[in-house]
Amino acid sequence: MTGFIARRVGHTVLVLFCVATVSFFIVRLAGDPVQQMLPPEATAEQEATLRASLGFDRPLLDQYVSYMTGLLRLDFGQSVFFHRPAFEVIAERLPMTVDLAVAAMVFTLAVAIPAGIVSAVRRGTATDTSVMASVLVGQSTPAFWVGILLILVFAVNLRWLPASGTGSPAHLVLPAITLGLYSAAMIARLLRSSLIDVLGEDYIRTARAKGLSGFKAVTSHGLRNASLPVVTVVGLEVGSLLGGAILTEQVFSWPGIGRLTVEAITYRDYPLMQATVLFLAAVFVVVNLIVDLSYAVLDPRVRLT
Amino acid sequence: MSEPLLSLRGVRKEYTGHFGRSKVVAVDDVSLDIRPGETLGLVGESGCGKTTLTRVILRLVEASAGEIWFDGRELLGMGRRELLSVRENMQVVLQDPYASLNPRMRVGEIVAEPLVTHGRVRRGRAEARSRVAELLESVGLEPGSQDRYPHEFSGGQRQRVGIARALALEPKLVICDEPVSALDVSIQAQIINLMKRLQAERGLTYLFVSHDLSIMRQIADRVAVMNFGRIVELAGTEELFTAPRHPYTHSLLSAAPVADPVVERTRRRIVLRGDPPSPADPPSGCSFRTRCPVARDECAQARPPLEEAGSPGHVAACFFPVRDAAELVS
Amino acid sequence: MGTAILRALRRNHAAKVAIGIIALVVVVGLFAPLLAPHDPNLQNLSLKLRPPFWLDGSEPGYPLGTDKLGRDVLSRVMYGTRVSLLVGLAATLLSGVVGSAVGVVSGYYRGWREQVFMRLADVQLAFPSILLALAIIAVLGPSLFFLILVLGLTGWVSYARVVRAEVLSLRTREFVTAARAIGDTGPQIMRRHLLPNIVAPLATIGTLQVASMIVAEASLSYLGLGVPPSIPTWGSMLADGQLYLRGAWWIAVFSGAAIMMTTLAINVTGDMLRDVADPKAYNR
Amino acid sequence: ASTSSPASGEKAAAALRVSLASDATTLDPQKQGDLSSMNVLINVFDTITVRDTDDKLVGGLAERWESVDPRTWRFHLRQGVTFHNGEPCDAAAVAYSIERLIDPATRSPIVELRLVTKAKVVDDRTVDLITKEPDPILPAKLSLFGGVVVPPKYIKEKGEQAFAEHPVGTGPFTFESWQRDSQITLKANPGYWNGKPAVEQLTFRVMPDPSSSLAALQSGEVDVVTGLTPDAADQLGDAPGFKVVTAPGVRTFFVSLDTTEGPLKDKRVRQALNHALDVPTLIKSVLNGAAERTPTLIPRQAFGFDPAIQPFAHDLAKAKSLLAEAGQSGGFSLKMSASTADKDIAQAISGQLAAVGVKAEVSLLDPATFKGRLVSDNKKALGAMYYVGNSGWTMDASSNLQSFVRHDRRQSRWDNSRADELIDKEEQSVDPETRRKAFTELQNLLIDEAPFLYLYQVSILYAVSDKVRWKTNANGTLAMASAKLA
Amino acid sequence: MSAVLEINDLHAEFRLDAGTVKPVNGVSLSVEEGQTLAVVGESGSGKTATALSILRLHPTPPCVYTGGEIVAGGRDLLKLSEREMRGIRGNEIAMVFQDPMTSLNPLKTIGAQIAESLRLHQGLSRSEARSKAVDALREVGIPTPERRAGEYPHQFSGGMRQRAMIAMALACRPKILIADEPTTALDVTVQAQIMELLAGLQERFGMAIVLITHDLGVVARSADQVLVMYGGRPVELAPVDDVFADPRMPYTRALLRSMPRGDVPGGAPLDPIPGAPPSLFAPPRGCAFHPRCALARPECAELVPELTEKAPGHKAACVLEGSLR
Ligand SMILES: Nc1ncnc2c1ncn2[C@@H]1O[C@H](COP(=O)(O)OP(=O)(O)OP(=O)(O)O)[C@@H](O)[C@H]1O
Ligand SMILES: Nc1ncnc2c1ncn2[C@@H]1O[C@H](COP(=O)(O)OP(=O)(O)OP(=O)(O)O)[C@@H](O)[C@H]1O
Ligand SMILES: [Mg+2]
Ligand SMILES: [Mg+2]
Repeated sequence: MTGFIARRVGHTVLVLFCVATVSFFIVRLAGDPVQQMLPPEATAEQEATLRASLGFDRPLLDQYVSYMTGLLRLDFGQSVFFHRPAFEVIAERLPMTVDLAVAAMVFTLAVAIPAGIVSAVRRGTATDTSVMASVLVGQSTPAFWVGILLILVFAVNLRWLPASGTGSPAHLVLPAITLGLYSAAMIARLLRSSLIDVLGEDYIRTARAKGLSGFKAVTSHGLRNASLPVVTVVGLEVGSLLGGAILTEQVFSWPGIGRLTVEAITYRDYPLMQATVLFLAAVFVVVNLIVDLSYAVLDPRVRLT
Repeated sequence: MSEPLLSLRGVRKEYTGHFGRSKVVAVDDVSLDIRPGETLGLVGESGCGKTTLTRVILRLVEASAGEIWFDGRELLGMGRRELLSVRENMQVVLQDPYASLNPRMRVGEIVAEPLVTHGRVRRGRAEARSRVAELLESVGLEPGSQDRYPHEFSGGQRQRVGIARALALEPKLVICDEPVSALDVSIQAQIINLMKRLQAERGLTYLFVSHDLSIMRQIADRVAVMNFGRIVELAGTEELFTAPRHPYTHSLLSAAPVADPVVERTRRRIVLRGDPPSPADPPSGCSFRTRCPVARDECAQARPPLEEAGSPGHVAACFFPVRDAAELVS
Repeated sequence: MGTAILRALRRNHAAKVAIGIIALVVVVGLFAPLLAPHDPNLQNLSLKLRPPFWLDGSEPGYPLGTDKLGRDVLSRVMYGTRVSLLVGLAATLLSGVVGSAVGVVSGYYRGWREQVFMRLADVQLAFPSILLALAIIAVLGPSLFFLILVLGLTGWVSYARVVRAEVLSLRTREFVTAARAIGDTGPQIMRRHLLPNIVAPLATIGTLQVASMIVAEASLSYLGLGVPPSIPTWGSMLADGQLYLRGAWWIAVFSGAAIMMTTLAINVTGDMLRDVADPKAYNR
Repeated sequence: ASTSSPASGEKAAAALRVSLASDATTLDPQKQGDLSSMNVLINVFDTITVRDTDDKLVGGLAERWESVDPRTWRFHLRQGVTFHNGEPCDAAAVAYSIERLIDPATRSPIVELRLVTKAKVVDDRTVDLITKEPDPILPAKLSLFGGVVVPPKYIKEKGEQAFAEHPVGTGPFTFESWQRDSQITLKANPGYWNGKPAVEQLTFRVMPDPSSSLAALQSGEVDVVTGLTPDAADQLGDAPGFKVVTAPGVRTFFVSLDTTEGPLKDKRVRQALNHALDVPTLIKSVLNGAAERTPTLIPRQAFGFDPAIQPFAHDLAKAKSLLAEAGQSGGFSLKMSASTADKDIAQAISGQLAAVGVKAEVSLLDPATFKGRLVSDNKKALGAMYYVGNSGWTMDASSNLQSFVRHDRRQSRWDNSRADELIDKEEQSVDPETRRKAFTELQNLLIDEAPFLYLYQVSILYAVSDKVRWKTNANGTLAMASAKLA
Repeated sequence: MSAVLEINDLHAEFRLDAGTVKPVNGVSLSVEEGQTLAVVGESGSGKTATALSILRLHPTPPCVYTGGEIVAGGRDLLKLSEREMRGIRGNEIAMVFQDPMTSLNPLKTIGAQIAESLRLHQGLSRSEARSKAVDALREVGIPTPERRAGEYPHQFSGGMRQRAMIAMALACRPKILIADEPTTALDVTVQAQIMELLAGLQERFGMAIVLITHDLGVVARSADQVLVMYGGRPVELAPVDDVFADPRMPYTRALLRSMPRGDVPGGAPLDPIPGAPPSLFAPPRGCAFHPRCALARPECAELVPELTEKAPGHKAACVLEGSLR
């Protein structure tokens, strides 16, 4: 167990190191924040002065070394545009992002689990077909499209829910649905196929031979076994819900990390870009580490070595 | 007596788990000789190391220690090229006729594969087809089966394909790892007869692994009994069945049911107590002692060496060899 | 496998319809220049935002209406087929080839290769793909080729993981042992024994991925990172049309319907392939 | 924030909610240069001079000003103005503000005051700005954020960071709160020198997606939607209770031509392309009429605009014959870059050029990349043609021509010695008449040489609910002090 | 003594897309209290299908019970509702499956899996069920059952898992135990232990056992009656001695002859049955065994023989009359 964790932490550090390095160089491919800051009529001297005062005129390797050593001190640099530490800028959005991700996850699971169970148990029936068809529609509709349709229906026409913004739990509903729809579809499908596999296992037959009803056999013997492959995907999805909400946040004016990423990109705010990438990567690896650990809880056969 | 075709000396194989998982000694100090033209049977319970031993011989897994001499050459130190030439003379038939054939290859391709790999024929040539047809015929399959896929065959037919593949290179030694245990009884006999016939026709040497003693009695010339990675008894087949010395051999013989209700009702059985120990945590001394009806304190102290027991060529590894089965029945 | 597919098809009406749709889409894509009534880029500013034929104010010759530059929506949807399919297929192929190669090698050899590749996959997964898309497209300019490259590069990991898992179980199968006993080398085993046996799962994720690539193209278009505007795509039409949803809904709805129908058809086909590839799950 | 619940009704009486397409980056008015930040800060801070709603330059924190000598402008400040924290806004504060802005350590992206070297306190109510070269339009520049005045004591005491978190200005509204990327709330400043605003509370809501911001307007979550494109504005349709307001703007669009090489080297070709464009149709169809034709690069409101100059007529025959004269009757192809924001218009222009056989392949770049290439030292980075807009907020033609005309300027791809001379003249003279003449000659030259394709100045579009009374000024910043709620 | 379980002419078929298979085609059998009926046959002959039919555990669809009756405790199980059937499963009739690894839920403790049926059928509380589960484990000879009950299947060896399965099946003291190849996956020495254990428990509790196996040795050891199945049909039903001593169906005879025997010296070639078992999708016309039968007659290809009494208490499905010796 400790060995496992030590090894995984090692991997995590390695992955984050690579991500930090790659992002450092990749953001510099995409252009320069100084050019974005200044109006087009700025003169070359003005540009040079600003660039120098931000330190972007130093040799690349120099900048890289100081960035990496900064990271060791948990210094993620100063956002060029926001004039504040990049870490602070991210930390500020975190609660909103977490709210949305949690709400989306709740929606995802609330939809996916019943849908997966019903269609697996009623495999091949009309119920299965219609559930899976709706799931596929959910999976093949881009988020920006779902979002705007929801807004038109529920905010403009029905006026049940606010179109955008934050503040109350009601504000969470539409973005959470938009964000969770794709994951819900994917998890429902996965749960279905994994449950179908599990339902064919001998121990389900054993349970039925004991006198359990079909439903009880599914819930008390099937679900936990079927959840193993699903948990991996849920882990990956949590990562993407936390970071991949760009389109949804855009449509619903949700002030989360996704939009911050877009802002950092449009401003070419190097330190902020680097910091968001690193943050998203860190969330991702940590969530997946938790997923791996949760296997040990879910499955007594798994020994973390 | 002729030179042995295959000689094992002190062969050992340990599997080490990742990151501190306990190691398993799957094959422990095995020495054996197989003479040209004979069938050496290897029996033992599940997990005793039979498969591992065959894989070590085939160099599919690397031995941890020991020497393996095949046809006068030492295998374990060989390079890739040299090994390829040895493989022409040493082939394998595997246990599961469903898993041992690539489901995406036609039977013809499967049988031709050794020929292609060893450069004997070119893939898809007429020459390859006719050679494959011959081989299929010799194992009792229609030559026209070449273009069909394995799933179109029954288990017995598949095992015949597996045998044809093993024979393609005309090897001297065929290692058979439980070739019939996945088959139905009515089919087992077909395959055993086939293997015996091929041996007679081609002068093959078999190392025949099984856990089924009744099959051993039909096919083997000599039988080695394996327990916990070690050979615990080795004797000519009849001698082993009629006068076994090791209590483990006794228990195996006694446990195997006989298809005759009259015999069964009168038989006196040795029912072992307890479960086989875990390979990761073997008992000290003799590894059978925890279940042995006649174990004494000495058995925990040291490992009994494999020693001559009774007639020549009969060896057993027991401090207290059994002379009369009655001793064992409680 | 072929006969199994046919057999599955006979039974599976949804899949029959799905394959029909895919065939239709492919035909439309291939023959768009012959089928489309107009040049998809031909503008007629005086005919902008005309509705489809059954509504008042429609313009004869523009059955599905026109967009804001007076271009024919039908022709654009037809031409869009080409790009969407091309993007979907090419990106899938690219990620499939890269991912399978990585997966087979790391699954078969294990050891350091596996470690390196799997860490690489972690990095790839942890790295936000939008940033990669942006960097590449910002530096190299928007083009079909780079779009495919970006989508392809972000998609390989799922193949690599599936293939690796598949190979990990295949390599312990007896026919691989048999091949090693015969003397086959690693590359021979990978080519003759492993790859043919992972085709089915590959085809399955492949079909599913084609669909998600088509959707991804739409999303990148929405963020302005799609293909050059002279190339009509479903995604960019959908993204453009989002603004007109309340008035000129037809711009987005027809392209959206095309995306939805195609991805749905592909997904249904993929599901069918998976069932065929996994008879165990099927005959239960 | 309020939902569509009835509660919003009572609040509406005092509160005005305005949507913004993107959030402010910082609330330190001297550290930002983006429209979103300005939109907010213009309500919290005052500038030394101001454009009124009729676009006339009038007094802001300064009541009047004069040119003391060619390199010195003197400003006389309004009396009794205080910052929201009570700090007096006197000459020292103005001087401090100017000095802070031009100090490189501030890293300000505001570039208008590049010629200012020093701010000198003459007395309590008088400040001199010293420039290194004559700057005839300095007072106009001070109506932008170059002329913003910040509280010296507050900044010194609380620090830069605190100031940016909680800005204190002299403006009509005081800062309340800022939830980043979501909303900024301001309160009316009861002691405002120009009278307390009618709106009690002003909230800016950040809504990047135009469709959803319009949806929010319709569902009663905001009162004003700003930053609309003509297409987006069109979507509101004739929904009752809402309207789209069009106000004249100064942002002027044109297509830059690379006159240094290729077919565009020939002035006849350039003229031909200008004749090939049907600008009124572009305006009508693509921009839904929300623009006004400009003969050259100079918007109508700007000082120096000569109404006598006639724009190019749409004349395909003439265009073709000019091309034929230039030996280009077979047409040619080249690349036209544009920002993704201008996708449609760029395609429409390309479509019109196609009518005379010129294939302009549109290449769209995301706005940041576009800007990066625009300002890069590689003048060819955007290809032979690019579609671009110029804000010209000073409302002096000088700003419109500044970086595009004189051959050594960063975005210039035209080398004409007469034009260079005329630019020098208008930029260095403080005499309005001299400058006006120079501008007129320049405009004629621009028509004759046609180094650009001239298009239009776009209007400012915003959608409001019927209860809002408000008029924007031409530079399009959202000064809300004059807004009223019915 | 009376039969606790009696099956008369049971038919079950699977309606699959690829065709209809009839793995249970006219099966009749009966078992008495304390007796063991062995069902033997090659792989695919319908043994498991028959066993699962008794408890109606086949998924429906695709399975349809098309005829016959299953009488246990005076009721025809085929006529019971699913709810009533649940009360019988695990309670009156219990089942032990072939592969103890896959038949146990890997994620639940052994104790919990045994307690489950106790709570279900006897309405015991969690802790009562738990302590009875420990008792059940003790009965099947698991050492330190208190500790073992809290362990997971993977912590058990193969033999122990099968014991746990047996403990689970016997926890509610069923009248009938159906054991589907309970020892096939085990080593001979462990197999002997398990058979011994079953015999002992049968003696103690007096239940009837339906023992499904393909191993004639196991049949010889433990059965009272034998039912031989071939291609989904019963082909011979008789007391064990009669089947071995005087098989009346050529298939049974051939099967016995093809068996390698461990108790006699080898050397002579075995006498295998030629060909392969029939496919249930396309069964041969007439007697399913006729293509492989050395004694086949022309009419065998036409007519499907019924299971008829050839000697007192000895039924076989074959046109041949009299002893085959
Ligand atoms: N790749 C491996 N890694 C670790 N341990 C292994 C590996 N392969 C086999 N073992 C262990 O080595 C021992 C011997 O296994 P082997 O497969 O050789 O037994 P066997 O006699 O062939 O058994 P069976 O009759 O079940 O085929 C077992 O304890 C097994 O768990
Ligand atoms: N659920 C099912 N769906 C479809 N066919 C089935 C099903 N169960 C059994 N069958 C068919 O019934 C036939 C008999 O199967 P069964 O499992 O009863 O054989 P068996 O005698 O138990 O064989 P084995 O010794 O291999 O266990 C098989 O050929 C199989 O195809
Ligand atoms: Mg083995
Ligand atoms: Mg069975």
